[in-house]
Amino acid sequence: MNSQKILALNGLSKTFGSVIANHNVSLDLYRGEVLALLGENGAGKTTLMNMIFGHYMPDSGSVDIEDTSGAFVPLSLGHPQAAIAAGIGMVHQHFTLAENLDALDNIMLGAERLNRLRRNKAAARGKVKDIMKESGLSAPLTVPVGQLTVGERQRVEILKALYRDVKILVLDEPTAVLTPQEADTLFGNIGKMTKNGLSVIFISHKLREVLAFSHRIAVLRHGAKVGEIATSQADERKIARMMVGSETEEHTRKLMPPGKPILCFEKVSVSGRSRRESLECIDLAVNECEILGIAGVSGNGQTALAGLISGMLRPNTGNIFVDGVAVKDVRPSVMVDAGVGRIPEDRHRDGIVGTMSVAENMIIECLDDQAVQRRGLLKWDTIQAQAEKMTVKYDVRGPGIEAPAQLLSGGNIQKLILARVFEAKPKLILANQPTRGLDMGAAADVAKRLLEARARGAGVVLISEDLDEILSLSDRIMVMNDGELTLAKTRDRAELGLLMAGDAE
Amino acid sequence: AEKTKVAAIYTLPVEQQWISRIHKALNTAAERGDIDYTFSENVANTDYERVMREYAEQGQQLIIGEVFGLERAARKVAKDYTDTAFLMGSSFGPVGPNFSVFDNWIHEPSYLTGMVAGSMTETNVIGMIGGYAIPEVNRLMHAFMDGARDVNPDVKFIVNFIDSWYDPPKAKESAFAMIDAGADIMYAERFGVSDAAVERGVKAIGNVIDTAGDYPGTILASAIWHMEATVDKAVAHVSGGSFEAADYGQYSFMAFGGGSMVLDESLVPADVASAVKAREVEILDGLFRVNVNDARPSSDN
Amino acid sequence: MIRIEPRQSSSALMTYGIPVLSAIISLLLASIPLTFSGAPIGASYFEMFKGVFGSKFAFSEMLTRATPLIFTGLAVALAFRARLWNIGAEGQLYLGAMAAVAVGTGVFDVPGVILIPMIMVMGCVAGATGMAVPTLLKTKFGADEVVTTLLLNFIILIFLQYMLEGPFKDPMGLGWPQSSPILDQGMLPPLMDRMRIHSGLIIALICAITAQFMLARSVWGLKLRAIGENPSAARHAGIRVNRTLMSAAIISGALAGMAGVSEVAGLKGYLTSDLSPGFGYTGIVVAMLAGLSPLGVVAAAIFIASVFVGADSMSRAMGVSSYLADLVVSTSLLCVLVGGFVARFKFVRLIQKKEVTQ
Amino acid sequence: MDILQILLSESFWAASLRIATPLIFGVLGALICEKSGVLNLGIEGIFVAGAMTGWLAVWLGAGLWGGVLVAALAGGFFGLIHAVLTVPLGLSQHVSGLGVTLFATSVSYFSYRTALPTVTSPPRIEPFRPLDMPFLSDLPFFGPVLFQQTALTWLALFMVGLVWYVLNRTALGIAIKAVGDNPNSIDAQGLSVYALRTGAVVAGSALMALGGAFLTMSAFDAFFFGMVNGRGWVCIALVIFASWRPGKALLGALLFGAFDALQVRLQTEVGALVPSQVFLAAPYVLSIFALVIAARSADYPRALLTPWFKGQR
Ligand SMILES: Nc1ncnc2c1ncn2[C@@H]1O[C@H](COP(=O)(O)OP(=O)(O)OP(=O)(O)O)[C@@H](O)[C@H]1O
Ligand SMILES: Nc1ncnc2c1ncn2[C@@H]1O[C@H](COP(=O)(O)OP(=O)(O)OP(=O)(O)O)[C@@H](O)[C@H]1O
Ligand SMILES: [Mg+2]
Ligand SMILES: [Mg+2]
Repeated sequence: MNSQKILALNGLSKTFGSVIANHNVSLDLYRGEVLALLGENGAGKTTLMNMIFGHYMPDSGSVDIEDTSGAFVPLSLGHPQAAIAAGIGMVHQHFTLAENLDALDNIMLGAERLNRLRRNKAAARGKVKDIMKESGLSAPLTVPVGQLTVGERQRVEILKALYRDVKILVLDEPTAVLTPQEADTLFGNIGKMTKNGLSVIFISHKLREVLAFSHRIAVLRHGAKVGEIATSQADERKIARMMVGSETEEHTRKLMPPGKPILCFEKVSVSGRSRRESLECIDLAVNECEILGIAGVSGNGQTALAGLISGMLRPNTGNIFVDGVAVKDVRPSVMVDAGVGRIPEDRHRDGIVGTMSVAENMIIECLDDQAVQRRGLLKWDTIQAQAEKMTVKYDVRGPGIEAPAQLLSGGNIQKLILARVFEAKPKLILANQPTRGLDMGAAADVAKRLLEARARGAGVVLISEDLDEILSLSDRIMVMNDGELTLAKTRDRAELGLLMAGDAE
Repeated sequence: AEKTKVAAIYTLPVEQQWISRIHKALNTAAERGDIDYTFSENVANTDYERVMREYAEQGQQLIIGEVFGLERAARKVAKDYTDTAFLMGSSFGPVGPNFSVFDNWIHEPSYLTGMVAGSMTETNVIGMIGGYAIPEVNRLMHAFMDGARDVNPDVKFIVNFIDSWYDPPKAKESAFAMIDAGADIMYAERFGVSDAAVERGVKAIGNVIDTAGDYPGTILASAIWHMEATVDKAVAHVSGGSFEAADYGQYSFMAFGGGSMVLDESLVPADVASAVKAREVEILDGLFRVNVNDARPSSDN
Repeated sequence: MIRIEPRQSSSALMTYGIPVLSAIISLLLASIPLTFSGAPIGASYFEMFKGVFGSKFAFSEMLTRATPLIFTGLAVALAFRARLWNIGAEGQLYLGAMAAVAVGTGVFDVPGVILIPMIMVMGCVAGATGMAVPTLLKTKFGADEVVTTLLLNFIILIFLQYMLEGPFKDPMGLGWPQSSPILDQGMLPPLMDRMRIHSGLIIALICAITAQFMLARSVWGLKLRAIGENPSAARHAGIRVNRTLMSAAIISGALAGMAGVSEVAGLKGYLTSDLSPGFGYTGIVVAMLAGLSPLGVVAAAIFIASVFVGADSMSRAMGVSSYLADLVVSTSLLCVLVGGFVARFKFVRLIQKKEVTQ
Repeated sequence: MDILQILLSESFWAASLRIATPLIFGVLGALICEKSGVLNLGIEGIFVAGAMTGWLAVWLGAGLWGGVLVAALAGGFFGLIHAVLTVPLGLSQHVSGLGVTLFATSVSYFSYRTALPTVTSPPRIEPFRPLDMPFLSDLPFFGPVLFQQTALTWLALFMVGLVWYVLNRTALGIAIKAVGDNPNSIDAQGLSVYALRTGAVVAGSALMALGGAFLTMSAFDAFFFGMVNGRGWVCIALVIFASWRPGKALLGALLFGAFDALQVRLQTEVGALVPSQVFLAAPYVLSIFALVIAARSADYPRALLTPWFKGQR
């Protein structure tokens, strides 16, 4: 590593609607350096990288890059071609592979002129083979990518970037789908390539590999850069603290004796499309008057767990008991009838039908109730009166109960969902990322409601990436990593952070 | 005299053979200054009644068209507009006081063309392609077949209906199939058949219109329909105030000049031509009657 | 650089104004082909107007043409509301018509009070079956219903031709491929003397009002809207997506079948293979024009029928090709499509802000 | 003549290929569009437009190949309308396609009638004639089946090879397949999803139009209303039957052509056991079966019907 700067981000900012994804982020990269970019889910890491690569257009700020002559020039933003031409390669968090093509075609895609009648596949294959040898990454080249394992696909993604003769390689969570051994090999080879002048930015939630393989660490929180540290000076505890921020006050939470179990998982397995969407042989118990916090970096099986509790997914094997009764036909309506209230993770996708009115969204889970319908016709007056009452009670603010729900702000949509869930007096509540994207006030409201439900005797499963939230609300904490659940015996943030990164000793 | 206002309603575009004959006769009358002529083509079945009524409401004096498949509706309209004269191509009879019918009664020239075909086929196989097996098609085919059999008892027919009035590529394919099966003369009831004949170098017999110019060296003879006689008669009756429900079918007979046969002297041997001419005279003199048979014709095997 | 972003909100003016505006623009566009055929523009529009509103007869004819379009438009609108792409209303129409002929031409010689409901029920059942099958193929096998319903149109039409030449063929029809007539007592009563307008229109209007009411006020309607607007949220809320989809399919097919019943037992009296000049396909135009709202369908069907009947009559008066009517109808669909886009999205100019860096 | 005899006759196979030719063009065009992720239901109207404009150009003196070019341009034009509506604007591909069909059809009919207001018989052109190749045309069986077809049939067969070659052996084809599977793969490599899809739809539509042109310039020599008669829709079905492969597309089109040729030949027999409608309907029924099976097939372009917007995740 030498100290020659080759890339500079100058005050990049980006907002999506009301979400500030990046705020005035500046960052430098040096030749031959491996820079790790850390931050909680939603901290804005991917957005920042996408701006370098031209996928997103920054609202403000600029990027400068060293050109072939060694001079420092501004990079034309908003054009992936410009980034590629400048020698930037990016491996995206989500695969950008055409599954109907083989790896070689995927790698060559875009690297060759489209107006040629012939392709030189042999030459390309030779070059890829060389890169494979040099980098130690190998993948079958002649099989359609759809038939490869995720690990192989990940390697194809990296080969794809290296094939374009990159000076700067951006890796967005490259090891999320790799086994630790695969990850080690990958970083070992990347280390070798940096000796030849390659610079690397990689994003990871796994502190172990960050410490082992990076030279420098930059941390983002809520879209802003909160610090940089040389890896030699860092340890896990320090970084974890930088990421999650300073300790905040806990909610005043009365201690309550837990009641009888309200939700039990018995050796439940789900096989999803990938390891991230699968669960293997999970046991779980939630009691009345108890909030069980599930901490973890998203994408470690939380979606599958929530899918099971909300009825969206069916277990392949194992049993689910709600209030002591086995649920045979797992489906949303059965779960609702069994007394499970569900706050979905993606409230726009699963929580509301945006074009339907607030009032309709209030009753959408209890359409068969005699309270809202008679002989298939909605009791409109009752529904409206009820909706008026609930909007007041749960402080749902917006253009009125007749307005389409999509006109509400994110926080008010969440309040609408809370109103729907809590009015049904559920015995069990699934709260999946309930405060994501909410402002302080709205978040506090959610916390208050969850505690009220607990006080009423309900059990709560709280899935969250926000460690503060977990710590302040949960009676017990379990950590989810790689499809497995472990009961945390500690409430220490740093140690929880280590568990979340899969580094439990 | 004041011009008679005539409107025509066609269910197909005016290029279609059958309709083109009516269209031509009306255009001729219009050019002569007898009538004011207006028309609607390609009128969907559903819309036909509306167009009839629209014209009747407009004060058209004579409405001409074809109501095959619309018989009931058309008669209902006529009953509602007794001041308007209707002259409709139809398989059924006239209804008083104002609904007259006509049809392409050119079975006589068809018989004559059959004689030509029967005399000239070498393979003794004649292919016949029709649209739908309806009376107006069937009777011409039967007359043609009678003519051929009268001069050549060994002749065999392959008959096919393409179930469309207007699908030349399909008719052409059908014709190819028959030529492949040995037919050396094609009875061309539809567009497309003569094209196949040209391509395969076999002969064809025309029907309703004279297409000899389009297929030089291919059309041996054609049975041609002339609507002039029918149209002029009807117009005269309307302008004279004497229009009544009647069957105008006879005005398509050869005796009234409604039908005629042309043959290509350069293709048809003189002896055949003279035999046919002789029979033509007999028909005109009323000495020979061509049979009328409306049943669906079928292939010989 | 220009980017397209969804609008946060759409005002009532947008949702109702834009279809109307698109319709007006499409009418104005008709002046281009008019110019080409050398017809005076002003007089042409006047004739068009006269062809629809010029007389009681013209008006009743327009309503007669609108009747099947209301049925097929409703069929398409309800299916599309559930994001079920029913392109097969044309085939379902013929299924309904065939069922009407099967029971209505003499098999049951019963009084009209029994026969008419029987014809309608059988027509609906036949149409519903025609949509239920592709929907089943969709939910069970993932077969795209656009293609299956489209292909079924042809299969049904071929089947119809077979029936018209065989079992249905009118023995009195002199060889024409047409069915025997529906018994007199089986015909839907006409609405006016000397006019073709028949009580099918009343049934269509009742269907539209019912559909509007059921969509807005019934549990079924709410479920249908929910699975159409956001299937994921609907499923999360416990709505059975496939079951609701199937119910939408059945109602949609039944409405298309009613279009066939109304044309056969209301207008023509017997069945031919050219009963419908594409009412099923035009139904799609009608439904889109209506923004998929049932009452909107009535307005759109009347608009399309007016354009068609008006342009048709105008072409007759001005000596312009009658294909103009179809041209205007298709332009209005494209205009409405683009209009719908403008209502939902906005174009944002992205200006790269260069900050002065010292 | 029994079925076996028909099936063995050269004229039957020649007819199958002839009937298949417009379908080959259409199915290849639809295949290109769908490979890039865009369903093009405008095909039926584009056939009509191709048939009308190609014929009209020849009639006005453009020459046969000039007519082919004009037809392709017209097809490309209507394809562009569909592409603009569905690619950057992301509107419903179903509705836009049907809209294009209605529009292209009515524009063609209207212009035909306006250009030729008072014809009593459709004006004819001198169409493509069957090629007479020395020696080859005289071969037994293959002579009549292959070497007495018109140039457009040869063009269609050549197109099968060309489309196969482009899709499987050129960078452009690889990119088209990629954009139909996962547009992000294209975007991530700095290529334009919009340009690729628009280009594919325009090119595919141009090819479709040639199918229409074949009808008026080779199968027949004049333009008729309603002469396309559902052939476009058949192609939509055949693409699925062919599971998006050019070679199988040729096979499917030939199969369809064979059914049709057989149907015509059987109808001339007296007392054929099966009604001719069975043969007419068979290709459609087969296509639905194929769709049921293919819906989960690996060849299904995964991004078909899904609009893609830049910078949205
Ligand atoms: N295209 C987009 N449209 C709308 N919001 C977006 C978009 N991209 C990112 N966001 C939002 O911006 C914020 C930052 O997202 P980003 O993907 O950069 O986070 P991240 O740090 O990469 O998180 P993770 O670790 O989960 O990948 C999030 O709130 C996200 O929802
Ligand atoms: N987000 C989604 N959007 C649309 N469909 C979905 C979604 N998720 C799952 N499905 C599909 O919905 C179907 C099941 O839905 P649901 O259980 O609501 O229907 P159902 O009416 O109960 O059907 P059935 O009676 O056949 O079980 C499954 O085929 C599933 O693949
Ligand atoms: Mg990320
Ligand atoms: Mg189910």
